Amino acid sequence: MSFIDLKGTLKPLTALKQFGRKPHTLKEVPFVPLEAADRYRGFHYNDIEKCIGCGNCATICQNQAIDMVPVEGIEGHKGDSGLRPRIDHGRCCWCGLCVDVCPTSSLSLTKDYLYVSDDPDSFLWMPGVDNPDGKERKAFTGTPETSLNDFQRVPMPELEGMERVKSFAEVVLGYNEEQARAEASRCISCGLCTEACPDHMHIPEYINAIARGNDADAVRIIYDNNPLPEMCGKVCTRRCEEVCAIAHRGEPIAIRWLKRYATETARNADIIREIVNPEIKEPNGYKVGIIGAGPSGLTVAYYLALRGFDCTIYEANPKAGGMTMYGIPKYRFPEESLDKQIEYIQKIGVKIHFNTKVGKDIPFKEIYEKYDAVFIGVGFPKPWTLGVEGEDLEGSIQAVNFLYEINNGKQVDVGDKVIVIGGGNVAIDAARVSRRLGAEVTILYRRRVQDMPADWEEIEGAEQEGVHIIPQAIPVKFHGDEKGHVKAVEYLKAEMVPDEKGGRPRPVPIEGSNTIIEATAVLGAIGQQGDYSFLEGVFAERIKIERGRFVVNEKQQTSDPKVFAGGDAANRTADAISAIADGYRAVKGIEEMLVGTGKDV
Amino acid sequence: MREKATTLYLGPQHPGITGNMMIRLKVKGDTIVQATTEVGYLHRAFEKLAERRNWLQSFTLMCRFCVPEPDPVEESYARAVETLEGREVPERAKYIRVLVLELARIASYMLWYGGQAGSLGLYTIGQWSVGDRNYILDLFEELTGGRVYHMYIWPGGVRRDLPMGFEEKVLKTMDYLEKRLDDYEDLMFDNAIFRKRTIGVGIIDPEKAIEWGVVGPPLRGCGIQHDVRIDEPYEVYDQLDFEVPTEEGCDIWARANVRRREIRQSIRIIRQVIDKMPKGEFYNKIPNPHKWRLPKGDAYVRTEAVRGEVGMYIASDGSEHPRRVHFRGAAYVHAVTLLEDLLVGENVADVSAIMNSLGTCPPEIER
Amino acid sequence: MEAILQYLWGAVVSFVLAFSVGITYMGLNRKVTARVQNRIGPPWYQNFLDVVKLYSKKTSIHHGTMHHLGPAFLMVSSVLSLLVIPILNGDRFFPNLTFQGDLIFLLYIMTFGPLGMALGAGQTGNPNSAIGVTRGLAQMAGFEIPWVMALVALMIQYKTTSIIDIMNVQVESGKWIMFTSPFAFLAAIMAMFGMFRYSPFDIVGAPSELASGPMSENGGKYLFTMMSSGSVFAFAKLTLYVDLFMGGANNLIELVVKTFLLYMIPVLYGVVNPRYRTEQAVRWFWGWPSFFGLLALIHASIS
Amino acid sequence: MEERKKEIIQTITDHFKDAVSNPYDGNRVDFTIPKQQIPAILFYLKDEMGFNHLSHISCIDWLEDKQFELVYILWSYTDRVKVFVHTRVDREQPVMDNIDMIWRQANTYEREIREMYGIRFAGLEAPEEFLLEDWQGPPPMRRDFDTYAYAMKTFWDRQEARSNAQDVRETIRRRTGEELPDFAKKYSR
Amino acid sequence: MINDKVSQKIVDIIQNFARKHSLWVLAYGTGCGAIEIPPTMTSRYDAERLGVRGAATPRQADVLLITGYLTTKTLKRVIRVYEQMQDPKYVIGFGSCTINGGMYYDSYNTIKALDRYLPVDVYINGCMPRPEAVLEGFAKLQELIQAGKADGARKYKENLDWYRANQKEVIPVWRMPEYNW
Repeated sequence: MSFIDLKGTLKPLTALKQFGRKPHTLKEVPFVPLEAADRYRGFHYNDIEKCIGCGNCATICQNQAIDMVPVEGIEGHKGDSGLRPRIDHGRCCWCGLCVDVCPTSSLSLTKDYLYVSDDPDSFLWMPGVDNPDGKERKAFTGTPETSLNDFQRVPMPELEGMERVKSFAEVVLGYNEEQARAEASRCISCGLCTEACPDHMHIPEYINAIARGNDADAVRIIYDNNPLPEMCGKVCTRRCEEVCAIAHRGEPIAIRWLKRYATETARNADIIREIVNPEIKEPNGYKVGIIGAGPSGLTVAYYLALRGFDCTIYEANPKAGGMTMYGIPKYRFPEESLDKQIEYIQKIGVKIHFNTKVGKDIPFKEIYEKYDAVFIGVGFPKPWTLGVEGEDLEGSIQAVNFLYEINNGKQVDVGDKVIVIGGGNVAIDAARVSRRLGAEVTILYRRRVQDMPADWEEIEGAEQEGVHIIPQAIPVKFHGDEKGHVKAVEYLKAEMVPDEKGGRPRPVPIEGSNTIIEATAVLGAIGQQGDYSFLEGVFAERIKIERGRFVVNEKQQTSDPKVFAGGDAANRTADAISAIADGYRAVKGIEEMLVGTGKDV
Repeated sequence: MREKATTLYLGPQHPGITGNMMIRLKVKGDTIVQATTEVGYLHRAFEKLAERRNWLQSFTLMCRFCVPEPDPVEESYARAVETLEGREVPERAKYIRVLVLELARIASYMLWYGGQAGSLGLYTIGQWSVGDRNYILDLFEELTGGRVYHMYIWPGGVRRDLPMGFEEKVLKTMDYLEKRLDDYEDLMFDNAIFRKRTIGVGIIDPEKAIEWGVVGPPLRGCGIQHDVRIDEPYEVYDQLDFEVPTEEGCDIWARANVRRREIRQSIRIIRQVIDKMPKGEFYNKIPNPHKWRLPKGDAYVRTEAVRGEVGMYIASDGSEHPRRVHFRGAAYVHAVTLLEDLLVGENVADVSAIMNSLGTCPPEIER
Repeated sequence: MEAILQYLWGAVVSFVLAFSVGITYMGLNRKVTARVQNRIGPPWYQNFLDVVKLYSKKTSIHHGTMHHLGPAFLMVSSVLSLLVIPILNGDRFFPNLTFQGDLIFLLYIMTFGPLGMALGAGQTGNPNSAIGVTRGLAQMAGFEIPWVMALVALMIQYKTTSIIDIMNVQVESGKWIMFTSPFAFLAAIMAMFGMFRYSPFDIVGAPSELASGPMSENGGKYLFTMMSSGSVFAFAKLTLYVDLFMGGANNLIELVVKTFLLYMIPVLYGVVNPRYRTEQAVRWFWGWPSFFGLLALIHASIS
Repeated sequence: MEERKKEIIQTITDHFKDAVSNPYDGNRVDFTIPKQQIPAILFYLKDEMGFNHLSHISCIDWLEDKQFELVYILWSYTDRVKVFVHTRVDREQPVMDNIDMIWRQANTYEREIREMYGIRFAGLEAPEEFLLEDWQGPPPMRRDFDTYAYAMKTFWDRQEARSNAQDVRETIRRRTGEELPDFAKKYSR
Repeated sequence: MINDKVSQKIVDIIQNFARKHSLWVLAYGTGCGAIEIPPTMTSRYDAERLGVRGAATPRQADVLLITGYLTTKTLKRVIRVYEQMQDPKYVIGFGSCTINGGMYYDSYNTIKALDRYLPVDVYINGCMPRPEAVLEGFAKLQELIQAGKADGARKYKENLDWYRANQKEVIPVWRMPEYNW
């Protein structure tokens, strides 16, 4: 160091030049709040209408800052829990993970950040309700690219479209373990699906069990209220997937395929028994008669048997399963799957009398008198007719009957040009089966393709297999050849007219647009109805039937307290899982009636 | 003559201490004869909390490990998780990460400028640099949505893409900063008094430096050129051209000079990153965070923060939750054993300056 | 009688003047510092608010009698210094207590306050205070040397120990001592850095080392007393410098301008410099300032 | 680097018969060794192999194995290789050798581990308290210490105002009358 | 005369005005919120405009900023510091942690609700609160002082037993650090 450091003394003084410079202090703060950046993570805003109350935000929040609370004006319904998030600003750290996991992207963060108060209890806010003006101030929002939800479903391995039509081999191959774990890991466990499921299965729980690699527990949970999961795992109508939280912006969790995976891990009835290990109660001496071994009847039998009842099923057909056995083609639901489950149900003591049609082989009266309670699960065996000219021609077959014959192992000659009329699952099944018989298949449907009640996967599958779909086509006449065999179908093109009452658009035929296409067979699939001829005499009066269905209360009890009914013959939804749900409810009703709830005793 | 030693408590409430910690000093006159660091005033048990949270939730804790420079910790955690899981990071994300890290480095150095000068009574520098640091924080706000806690670098990449026109804004800020840095240097490094206060004060014995675990600018201030960015290049540092400055003095002056030159290098890196920024994905999506499990095993990654090498050790037992998250803070080594040793024989007046030159950061020590 | 009343009246007015000007200067100091630091800074009257607030605070600290007396000593010292220093040239209104030898009295009384303060601070038991005080005293020992040298040089040169006399010399000759005895002036100005305790000589109360040094244990009304006495003292010191070296002032405006300019020297120097350690500060004072003081002495004895 | 890695593994396994090398990619070399040999292997690595930078010492509580795992992570500035040395300590009698004479900084790590896990380091000279003050519970980082339960018990918070919070799953379950069996509840979120 | 209501009111107004515009903040960074204090105090936001200024020791300070979480170890010191401060004194709680525990609600070492241990006058929302929010907090405190509503210190004195009982609940050993000035 030099004796005098002149530079070191004087150089700093140059800093004094800053004196003249304009200060860069923000004068307006705090009197005018400063606008935050476009991506600022400020207070939450929730689009109350868009939110479905899945509670995923509350789960991801590592600070337990988010509570789900009911809001005035929001009613819970299927696919919406009716709860909305409330943020505790005494916990929040504004990390924005809640935004990134929000499946509907209703939650976002705004540019607002100023809140100062002397009351520590005033930091509990309900975004969107308490700050409705936040809508214009949204800053940190969720986008599909940055979302933490996995919107892509693990693709299900399937046979190639053209490969499939060669045989009745099962089209869907099922997930392997790795795929199942990956798919199960997509689930956010909100549980919205359980409300949509008619049977209220414990969906999040068994998916979680699969995700954690515990398949046995998954099977156990599934069997808790569904004795036919393998059937459901293959052919369920999946109302659960419609309300899946992930489905709002992506593909829903493959709940059905996961159930299928779980049940398939138990290879045979003995293994199921080992896993589920039902504790069969001591016989309590009550006897229950069940008419029809369809899903509802089997459910009633299974759970009642577990509870110590003596159950007997009367089945008209040589095999159990009802429509699931005879109405669903084998490429969707192989016979051995069903056999495995029936075997298991039989193993726990359920007696099934096959080839015994009530009303013909055994009168209903006998059953009514023999048993302490009777459950009717007869389903809808009779198809609706189209009511057009030429419907009674040879080659015009009801699709249900067609499937029944095929599933019974019989040959049905449909020729090489098949027309299927209808847009439901039965129609698609009939079409795809016809493809497998080697025919060219065309589906005529009154409305548009997107209106078809069949599963989209089925429709897609049919299209892949080369089924031709003509939408907005109303058949008016079947032309027959000289032998009385169907030769062609004449139909009218229709246009969609919006419904004044706000319902779905109606098809209105366009006059003069008649088109004729050739056909060697016509399969009608526009629905079925019940056959209640077995109810004779007093029973026909005592057991009320309205609009083709039994009148039942919430316990599935008919107007005769001893008689319970379920399945298609009692509910409007007409699918297997509803039938199972009916059965499960009837079990409780029967138990309550006979044994008592336990409270009374 | 035997003087009686007075006990002097520096902290926890003390304006000269860098954060919430305490040094118990035994002084004779103005000379320190014994120093004992007492930490734990900020112990929040992050590592315990991480064991209760899942792999993604833990990520939000990471930035709070060291408040002045949160990003290297985020980066370490993200990279440790990626290493353990074998997850690829898109190229663009790597560049964005480097951009964020270097911006954070500058921001942290600006705060250090204030602290180092303020500890010696030159408050003007602090007013300038901490004020100018806000321009970098503004950039962060625009990029990440937060000023201080960015929570931006997460496993799999970064959370959001660069906003429109962000690159130009960065370059503009860098130009401005370079101009301002000249002002700081004129005032601070050309200052005779500053030089008198720092040269020959707080000398780390270079022989001992490595053995005592000294890292970062204090090590480079001893003339030893070690920097994780060069030793074990992460992200895209091996594709960038920059120098790692060293100084020979081993004292506060040397360390200050290392830092002063490093800011310039950071600006250089940022310019290169902006120049080379590739297009494409910025985020390799992780699975549903509630059910995201990492394979059993452990990983340790190192990152160069302003205080030196920081490391993140994570261990997984195959579940959704970390089994162990253990953070190695650079200050952890500096502030306890090294500082206790370094302070002996120094003047009480220099304690604060020495602490600042080591870059002690109590939240990082205590976690 | 009237003369006594006028004296009393003058004392009160000069106290009020010193207080308000001193406080304003401190406020302006903050403002100027702020502007150099690129910010707006507090309003110029900020320090008035501060002292009113400090006065309105309830004070419940008790560390013993000396601790109570410490700030009082300071106040006494500042007021006494002010009373000794003539405010304007030949003004009848602020003649204050001028007497032969007041310069020597002033030298003593100016150190009296800090010493009293030191006793008070010592009693608090706070090592920060104690260390601050020792540093303060050490630093005082540093700047007193050039300061005394400068004053002695003046005394020798003008053969008087009365401030009024020195002022009169300047008025009569029309030349400021600043130019006639530049070395004394330089030594005194450099000593002033130490007196004002702004950077680089603020080690006494350096916040980053000693909290606020001697004042650590004083809050509320103690601090009020210290702040007001500080502002009065600052004004007194500046007036003394103006009186001794810059030919005094003929009216209040001139006084304010001169004192303000003088005041800005340590302020601006302090803004851009870090602080010296105690021994460095002492060494600095015993270096160039003392050298100038020595030159001044030589110059005085030669002329 | 691969050759150097092989060389390191070879040398160490030659010198320490009990050292088990675990294969890893990149610049990581990994050994497991009984705890008695820890000071010896660390001395050897530092003095003979040039691993002169101790980067980290960590500890994991394997409650189910009734063991603590200690991990020493070393770095060689010359080879640019990091070495992990794992060892296991009995959880009931957690005693370990002190290594702060090899690296001074290990002192801090050991202090922390001592406080957080209750592992005693023979011959470690440092004040007993490090991060905690007057702590009366078990060493807090042990897996059997439940911080949530402790915090809920000890520290008051504003939970009453939030007591009307509902669980989504529970709300839906109540609405639908679904009966969730007990064994399934552990899979609920 | 001092008992006269009108003059008392005038004195109050003057006092409150001065108190409002002269807030000396104790430089005690208790938690991570301390990182936004330097920006608040420095050139860009310049809290000195509002009369906010740092104070080095508790004796001189008016405002105690609790910048976030408090560990039990720090709480002990904070209580001591608070009691050293001279009336009138105010406490500002920063961010989530002081309101309901914030991120560290399940940590075994941090308290959750600050107002159970110390009277808090103003809470600032955020984690971190931005400097703007901090300034807003000071503005709110000024408002309260002007209205004479910032009376945390009085509350503390009146309910000292309650506060002390709560403090002792979380501080296992009620032995203050050895320095006792």
